[in-house]
Amino acid sequence: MTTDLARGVEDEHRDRSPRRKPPLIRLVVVLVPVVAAVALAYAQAGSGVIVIQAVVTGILVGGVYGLTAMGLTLIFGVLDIVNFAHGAFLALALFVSYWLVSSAGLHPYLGLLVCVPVMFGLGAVIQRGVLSGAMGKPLQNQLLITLGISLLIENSLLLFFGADPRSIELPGERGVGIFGAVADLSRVLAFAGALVLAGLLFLLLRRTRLGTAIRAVAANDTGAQLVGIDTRRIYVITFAIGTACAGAAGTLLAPLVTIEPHTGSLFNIIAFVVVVLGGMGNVVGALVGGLLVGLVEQLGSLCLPGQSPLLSVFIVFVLVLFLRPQGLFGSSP
Amino acid sequence: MTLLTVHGVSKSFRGLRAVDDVSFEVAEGSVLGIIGPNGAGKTTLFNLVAGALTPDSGTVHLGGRDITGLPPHRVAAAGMSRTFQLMKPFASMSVLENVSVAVMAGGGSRRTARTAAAEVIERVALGRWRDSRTDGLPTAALKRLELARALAGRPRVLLLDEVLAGLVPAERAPAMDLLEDLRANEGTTLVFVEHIMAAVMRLSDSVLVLDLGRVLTTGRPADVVRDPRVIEAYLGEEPVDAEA
Amino acid sequence: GGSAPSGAVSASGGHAEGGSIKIGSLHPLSGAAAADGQQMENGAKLAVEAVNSAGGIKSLGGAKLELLSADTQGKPEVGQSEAQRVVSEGAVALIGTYQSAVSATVSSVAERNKVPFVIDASAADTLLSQGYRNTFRIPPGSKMMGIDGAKYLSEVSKAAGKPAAKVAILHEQGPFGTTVKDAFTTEAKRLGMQIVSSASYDAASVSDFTTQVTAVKASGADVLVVTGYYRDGVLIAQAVKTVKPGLAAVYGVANGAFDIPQFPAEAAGAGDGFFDANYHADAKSPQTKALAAKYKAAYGAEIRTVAVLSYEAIRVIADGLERAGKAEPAALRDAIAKTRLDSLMATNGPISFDQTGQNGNAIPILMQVQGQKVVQVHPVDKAEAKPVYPAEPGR
Amino acid sequence: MTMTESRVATALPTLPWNRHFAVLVLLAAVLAPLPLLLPPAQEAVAVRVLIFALLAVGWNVMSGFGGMFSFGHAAYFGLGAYVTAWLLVEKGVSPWIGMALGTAVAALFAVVIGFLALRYRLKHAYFALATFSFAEMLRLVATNSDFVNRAVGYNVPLIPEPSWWMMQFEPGSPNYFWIALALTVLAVAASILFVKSRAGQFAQAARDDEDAAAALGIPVVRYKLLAMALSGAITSVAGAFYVQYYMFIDPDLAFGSGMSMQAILPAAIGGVATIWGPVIGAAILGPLSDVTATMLRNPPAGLEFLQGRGGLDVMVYAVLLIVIVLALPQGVYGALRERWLRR
Amino acid sequence: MLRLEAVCAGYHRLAILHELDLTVEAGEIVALVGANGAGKTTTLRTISGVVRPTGGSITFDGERADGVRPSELVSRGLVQVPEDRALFGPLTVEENLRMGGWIHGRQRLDGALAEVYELFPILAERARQAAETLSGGQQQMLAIGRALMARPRLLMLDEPSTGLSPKLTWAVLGAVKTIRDRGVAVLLVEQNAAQALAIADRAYVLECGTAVLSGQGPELARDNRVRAAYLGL
Ligand SMILES: Nc1ncnc2c1ncn2[C@@H]1O[C@H](COP(=O)(O)OP(=O)(O)OP(=O)(O)O)[C@@H](O)[C@H]1O
Ligand SMILES: Nc1ncnc2c1ncn2[C@@H]1O[C@H](COP(=O)(O)OP(=O)(O)OP(=O)(O)O)[C@@H](O)[C@H]1O
Ligand SMILES: CC(C)C[C@H](N)C(=O)O
Ligand SMILES: [Mg+2]
Ligand SMILES: [Mg+2]
Repeated sequence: MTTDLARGVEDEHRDRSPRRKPPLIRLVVVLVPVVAAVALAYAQAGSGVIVIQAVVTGILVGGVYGLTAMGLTLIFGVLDIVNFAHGAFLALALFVSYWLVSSAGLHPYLGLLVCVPVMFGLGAVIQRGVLSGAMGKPLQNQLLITLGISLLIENSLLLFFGADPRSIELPGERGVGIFGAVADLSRVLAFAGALVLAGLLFLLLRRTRLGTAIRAVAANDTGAQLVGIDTRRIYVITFAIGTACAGAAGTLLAPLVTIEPHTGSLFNIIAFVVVVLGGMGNVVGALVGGLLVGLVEQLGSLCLPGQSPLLSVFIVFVLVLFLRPQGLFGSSP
Repeated sequence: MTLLTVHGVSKSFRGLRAVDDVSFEVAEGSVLGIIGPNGAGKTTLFNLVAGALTPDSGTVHLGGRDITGLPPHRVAAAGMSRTFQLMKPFASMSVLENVSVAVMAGGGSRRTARTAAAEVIERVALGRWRDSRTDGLPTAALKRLELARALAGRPRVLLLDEVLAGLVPAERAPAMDLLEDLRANEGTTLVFVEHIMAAVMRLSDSVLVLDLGRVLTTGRPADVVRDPRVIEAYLGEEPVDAEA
Repeated sequence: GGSAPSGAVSASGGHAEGGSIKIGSLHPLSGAAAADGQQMENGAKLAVEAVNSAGGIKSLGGAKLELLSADTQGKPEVGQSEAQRVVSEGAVALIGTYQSAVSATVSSVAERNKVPFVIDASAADTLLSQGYRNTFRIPPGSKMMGIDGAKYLSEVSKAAGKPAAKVAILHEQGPFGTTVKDAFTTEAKRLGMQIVSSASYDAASVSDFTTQVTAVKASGADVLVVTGYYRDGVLIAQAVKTVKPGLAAVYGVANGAFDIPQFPAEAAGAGDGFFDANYHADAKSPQTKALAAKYKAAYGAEIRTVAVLSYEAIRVIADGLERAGKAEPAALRDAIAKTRLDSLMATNGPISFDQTGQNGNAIPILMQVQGQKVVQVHPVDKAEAKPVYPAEPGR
Repeated sequence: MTMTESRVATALPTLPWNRHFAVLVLLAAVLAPLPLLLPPAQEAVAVRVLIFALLAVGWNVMSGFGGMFSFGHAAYFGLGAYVTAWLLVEKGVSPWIGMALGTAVAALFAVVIGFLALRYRLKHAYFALATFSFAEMLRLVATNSDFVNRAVGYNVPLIPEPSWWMMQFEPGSPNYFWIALALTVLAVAASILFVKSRAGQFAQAARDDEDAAAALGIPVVRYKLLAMALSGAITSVAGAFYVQYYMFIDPDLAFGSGMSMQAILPAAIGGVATIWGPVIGAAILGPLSDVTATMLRNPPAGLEFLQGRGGLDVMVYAVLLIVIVLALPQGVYGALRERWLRR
Repeated sequence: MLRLEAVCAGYHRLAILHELDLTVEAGEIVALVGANGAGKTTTLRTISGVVRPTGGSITFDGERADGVRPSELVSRGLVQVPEDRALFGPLTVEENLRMGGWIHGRQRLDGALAEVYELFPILAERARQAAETLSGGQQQMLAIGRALMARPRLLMLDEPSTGLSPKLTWAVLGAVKTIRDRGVAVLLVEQNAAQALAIADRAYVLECGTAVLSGQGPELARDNRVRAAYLGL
């Protein structure tokens, strides 16, 4: 008889559940600035080669931005922690890679096997020891704590490794031709790495039990506790995965950046822009956001020659936020 | 004289018609009860009338003036207050400050706000919580705070969204007394949403039943509860074995 | 000016107490420019040790020098308060600071306390156009580097029989890059070169130059002129290697990367043949070589030019003290204004300051990356090796 | 209508307002003789503390009391600094006038940014990053505009005689401290008045619950914009004074993210959305880096090898920062107030 | 099965529960009624380990259950449906349910899922829909269904009928009885005292954090004090 009543309820709601329309606006929001920028860039530069090169570079650089934003968005979305130390984690990973290559003689990309677990462990320790105190605290508290962590990491790198810039050499020829444009091999590999990482994270979150639990914790902390999930463990694991992503990004970036204690913080702000642009907590969003920022930056420097390319990035960023205040892939609040 | 006229309002959320062509009128000094199943669109209707949402179509008139699509603060200024089903106190402030803000927002001066607020607080029997911060308040007190804030601006029309829900029966009676008193002594017009049928029966002059966003029926309370469609959609039959 | 400067009063007090003469050394020991800042600090320390072990300041009875070191963190307001602090702790002179913005606040502290400030590195021309009497600078300013850079390019390319005709410029968008670019452009045009493109970038955030270098390639330029810092310099070298723009030369003007000893190794061959017109320690001078060896022994790293400049700044002050015969800022300032001191840098002559406080004999020289090393190639009297032009960078 | 008796103690009462003014006057009186007692270097730190305090008091009005987290307060600081510097250097206008105009420009800019951000309903991190973007845009535009001297910025010309009108005195003059103190006192007074005023009450109500505030008849956007304008104006004063004191400004300094951070940190350390939090936070943070630097300049016995290693002082600073925030999540003043009220 | 002895608990320094004694036996519905703020929710939260008791003892199946983490208690068979339902909004109905069986590790749980779908067929229909798009009544069913996925031996429900239409209220209370009939003990908090007492085997009346009355459901419903205070009669 209960079931009867429940059926009664059911027809109370005959198909009134909101249907999800395909999010056309996202496509528009991404494509319009890009197409406009391509057209403008062509008009300004007057040379197809340059525009193609800008697009190719933009996509590759965008992949790098997406890569650096990947762990950040996970931590942001699930733990609701604004992690200003992400750039410092990246720098740390760069130094670990450097150390592996220069003293252990590992192939730069094999460093992943060491760097990712090491960063995972470090992330776990830091979340456990320090950041658990920042959970659920207002933005400014998180800002202070993660800022403190980042100063700590960067300056210990400075103390132990010194300030001299370092670099990792990739063996062999590095130029790669793409549609008449050229690209550095290490950038192409970093881009591929970004795709793979985004794919892996996506699968982890959507297709695995752990991933579902992570999303459950993000959605409702108490609810998760009440079904028996040890939320503290999930926090630790999530943060560790986030830092492990920084580890992966660090290894992939090591051959193409100058390795200094401050290298990571250069990516920090862009990474935040990318995360917010893509929608917090959304790894696919981070990738798309990264591509958009990369393209706008490259094309923007052609469109507004006297101005910094960052100017166009921020202009597009703000415009996108006006159209979609929750980011490209963020769910409406 | 009709004070509030709602004509043909509709609202959709992403393809879902939450409120669908709803019309009704409320005479000055009368009480309208709104009932309907969960998700029927009652709160959404309040949001449309109070300006929190803009209707896709239809109009809302208050005292002959078209207030359709006005932002909430203008609607409030025009003389219509509302309470929230999910209570929304100003959490960093004390009860007194909450109500003082409401008095000021209703046009009271800063100097007299506290005295006026204290009166309203006494009236809804919140006296013992007067100087408490609202973040530790129990549900019942929060419900009353909602009411107090809405009253503070001396509105002509009061929209009440489930102010009795969450109160145990013993506490409902004095709350209902207060509402009856408002209407009797100050001529305040009331529109309220409630699932507690006892209150609906006692307070309302007429009842409007919403279902699937549409008006199922309107009428005098006693007639409405006997309407088979209302029983089918909303009231249900008491299951026999529940009498155990 | 007004009442007695408090710095001066406590300065002589400081001398009386410890018997040592205090010099404030303000550099970015942490932050983005820490690599250079720490080198400079080390250079200054070596100089102080050298003076002290040679018997101190003889005219002051062998008084020893003492360095009051401060970390500016590269922040102007920290530089200001640290300058204020070391002055009040008795510093009779200041050296520093690398970043022009920091030097700007420090020079106003120095001016208002009437304590001489010897700039060891900071390129902005505005630093010496304020009419300050207490600010001196050893290396050349941006404008001069731009002008001489253009001159050297013209000379070297003409000598090779392939005069540079079309020049593309990439410069960082700060005051440093902009001033150098402006000066270079004017002079290059005067010398008959054509500027075919000129683009700026944000040194702090840029992460790839492939597009810019492709644009340079498309512009048909035969020389790419670059003014910027270290990290961006390396990125440009990588982009040149990838794009292979077929240039005759990549030519740095006051570039913060192309003449750094670590650059050839870090660019991993991508920087081969790159030029840089910049102030530089004179690699041909035996004293400079000795200093480089000493530095390497003490700190295990190759000395950079900025460290030599800090070393020089201390020498200038020690020399001034010697001639002033008083450890007092005002007297020291007058003595420094009359400096004539042999330089470890590649210059036109001894260090001596003009009216504005600029070392009038400071010049940039031209260097080139040859065989994974930075060597001096022009002017002829400074050259260790012949310039290779066209250098075919990116091959 | 009786309430079911329950044992829940009454929550915290709020502080009486006139007491804040009494404390302010007392504080000003106690601090006024400070420059006569401090050595010049410490006075420089004291002035820096006051500049931080001004910045943070400004930030707190918008982000603490107004609840709109700004990560772009450098915009207002920079506008204050640049308006003053431009008028002074290019037109020879007194910094006092520049300061006044700067507040107007900053307030206007705050209203424009605020209107856009509120119009498009940006919240939380999205709002914060939008404000950051506007500050960055100003930085980038200033860096590439000949109109404001590009990246070179401005040096304040030295004048031969000290002058109140031109706000220039001999170095180490207590006047600098007194002016900064007076400005800070005014700013704190403004924030007390604001919080107490009708507008401030409405802004705080809107912060606590926007929908409820609107339903009571409060034009939420108007009062949020008001809070932003006041906040921008106060912060711009810090910028205007900064130029006079350090005699130099450039785009990175004025509009860089470092300055935005500088506006947040003291408030966060001292206590957000409290009157005294930003001031106390500034008093702690201002000297903190000097303290750590001094400590490590002469390291204790056994740790001499650390001397002169770059970065160590910043590490200690970072650890202190983390410890303070973990120990006192509501800020120093927030924690004190809680304890005080609980007994 | 569940035994509370002289339990004290509260928030910060606020004491809410005062020496509360309460028992639930296997296979019975026990109702907990009381005024707003009497501490009903706090009682449930204390039992489920979200709030730490400051005194007294809680035993579940003879084992100490106080000071144990909520996730641990769930695996012992003690499951709570909170007042606000605490669903995983963006996750689908089925994902919510599968998460409900978290403690059973990698088991397929298809049997449990089928049982829940049988109890609430509407959920099977909406299996792929995000939980936050369900109506209030459906969400309540999902919350109960999710709790059942853990295969609890004691289910605690906090005001499952709040804000539900009269018709839905009956539906949910009917389901509670079905659950009891399947052998799960239920501790039910209801403001709707009349209905709660109608289906309860036993009941407690809570006032200011202590049980002032207890007895058989219908028996209490006839008690004059209860009638006056909680039934509004
Ligand atoms: N902002 C919104 N976005 C999408 N859907 C919404 C929104 N607000 C309400 N709805 C949907 O509109 C329908 C009507 O909701 P409403 O809150 O008006 O119901 P109600 O009659 O007040 O129900 P209850 O009695 O449970 O309070 C529901 O299906 C709800 O999910
Ligand atoms: N997180 C909390 N912090 C402080 N006090 C709280 C908290 N939660 C509840 N309280 C207080 O504890 C008391 C008891 O609350 P509880 O929720 O247990 O009551 P209840 O009997 O469930 O009431 P209701 O019928 O309103 O749900 C209330 O006065 C409430 O204000
Ligand atoms: C070449 C460098 C010493 C330039 C320095 N960074 C400056 O701003 O002046
Ligand atoms: Mg509703
Ligand atoms: Mg409860």
